[in-house]
Amino acid sequence: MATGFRFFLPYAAVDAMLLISKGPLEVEKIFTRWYGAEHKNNYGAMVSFVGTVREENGIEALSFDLYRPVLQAWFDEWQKRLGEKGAYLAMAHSEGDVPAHKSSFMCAIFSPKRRVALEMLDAFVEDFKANAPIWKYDVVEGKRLYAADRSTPMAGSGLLAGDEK
Amino acid sequence: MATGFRFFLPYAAVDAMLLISKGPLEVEKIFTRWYGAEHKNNYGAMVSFVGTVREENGIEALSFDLYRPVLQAWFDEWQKRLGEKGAYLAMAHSEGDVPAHKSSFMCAIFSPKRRVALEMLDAFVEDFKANAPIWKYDVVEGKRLYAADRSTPMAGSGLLAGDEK
Amino acid sequence: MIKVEFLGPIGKEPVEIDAKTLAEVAAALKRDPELEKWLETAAVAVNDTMVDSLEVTLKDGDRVSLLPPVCGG
Amino acid sequence: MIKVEFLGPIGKEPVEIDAKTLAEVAAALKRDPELEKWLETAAVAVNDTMVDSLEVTLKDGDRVSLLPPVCGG
Repeated sequence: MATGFRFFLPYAAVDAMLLISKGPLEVEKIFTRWYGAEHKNNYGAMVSFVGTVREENGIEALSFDLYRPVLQAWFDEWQKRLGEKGAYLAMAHSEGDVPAHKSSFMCAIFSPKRRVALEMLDAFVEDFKANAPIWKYDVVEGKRLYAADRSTPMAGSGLLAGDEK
Repeated sequence: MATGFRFFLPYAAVDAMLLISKGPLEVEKIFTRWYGAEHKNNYGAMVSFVGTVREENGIEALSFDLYRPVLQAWFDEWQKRLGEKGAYLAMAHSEGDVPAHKSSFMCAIFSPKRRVALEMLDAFVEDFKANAPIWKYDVVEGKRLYAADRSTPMAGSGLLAGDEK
Repeated sequence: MIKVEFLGPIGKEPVEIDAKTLAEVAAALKRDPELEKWLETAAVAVNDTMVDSLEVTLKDGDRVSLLPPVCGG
Repeated sequence: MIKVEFLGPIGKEPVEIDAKTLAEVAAALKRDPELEKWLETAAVAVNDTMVDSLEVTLKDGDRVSLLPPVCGG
């Protein structure tokens, strides 16, 4: 069912701190909400990342599919890992089309200490690229073309191609 | 002269991308301006850091002195270093008092590529802590007490205590 | 029966397979030539939990998902 | 004359010193006991450019700044 409806939900928060948005993110509003909600909690450092669609190679837009149940589990695991360091995580991602110069991904980490925030932002964004169940397509002349060459096999990939050991 | 007037300027941009603000930073407004101004320039990644005054040890506020000419030169050097990597830097800092739960420092790095942005944010913030000419005071019962134990001697410190070699 | 779903760009309708382990699911899917390239690069979830062994046992109604290479952001 | 200014928490009014090198400035400042701890930890700028050698030569009107340990953010 999750795969069936994933193109049609107009706007939905999967979790208070994992936001899935149809189309481009409202970056300023999301940042303001995160800053307001979390920065009052005596966190000294807030680091954030915003990913914006670049205009290149004649691409009109990027488009995204995502698989919510595994995305949520992956996010919850990170939230737990950060919680053990006294830090806190927020993330937003687009579903569907995002035109050039609009943003499709943002995340923030809140921490009492800057070292944790800086190190974890790097680690989180890299793991996001490698293991968040999100698929990217170039939109060219109205068609969605899977961005295979920029995609990364997830941890454990190829399992079904192997022989039983 | 720079030291003479540094407590009295109400609000002044030293440079378009180095903002010095009397009292707490208007974080949401600054973020929105940076995002809007730079994120249209086909930068795929924007990373940012926000530093907020923590409530601890009975401190009412932190207070900051800064020395603009050397701060500007240090900032310009970083802007140049980032420019060589195709990236761009913005920074804002408070002068004078900043109460608990308000923010005194923010910076952002814009880059076509996420690796440059993530690595440079870490390097910039650490060098900021070590070499930006800014002095911090705890405000306790209305008095400014130099935060000597949290301060770092700048590169080249102790020069005048040494003997001629 | 085990339901197998193909996420993202694989673009294939779910299939039902009679299998008691993930190894049996793998064997069945290998018979579909259009899946060959995807099996080599897809990761696998059982009931939305990522797995890393073909020895996982399955029961009637379990759901196996194939997750091809990702690129969020 | 060389003007020497003491930034941030040093909290001392600027002084004027007759000196032709930074080494001579250092020698003059060492005579002030209240500066002893600051000389050990302060970095130095000449006309707002950071320097790392006592051999820097100075001319009339130059400005030497002492920058004590910093803590922005």
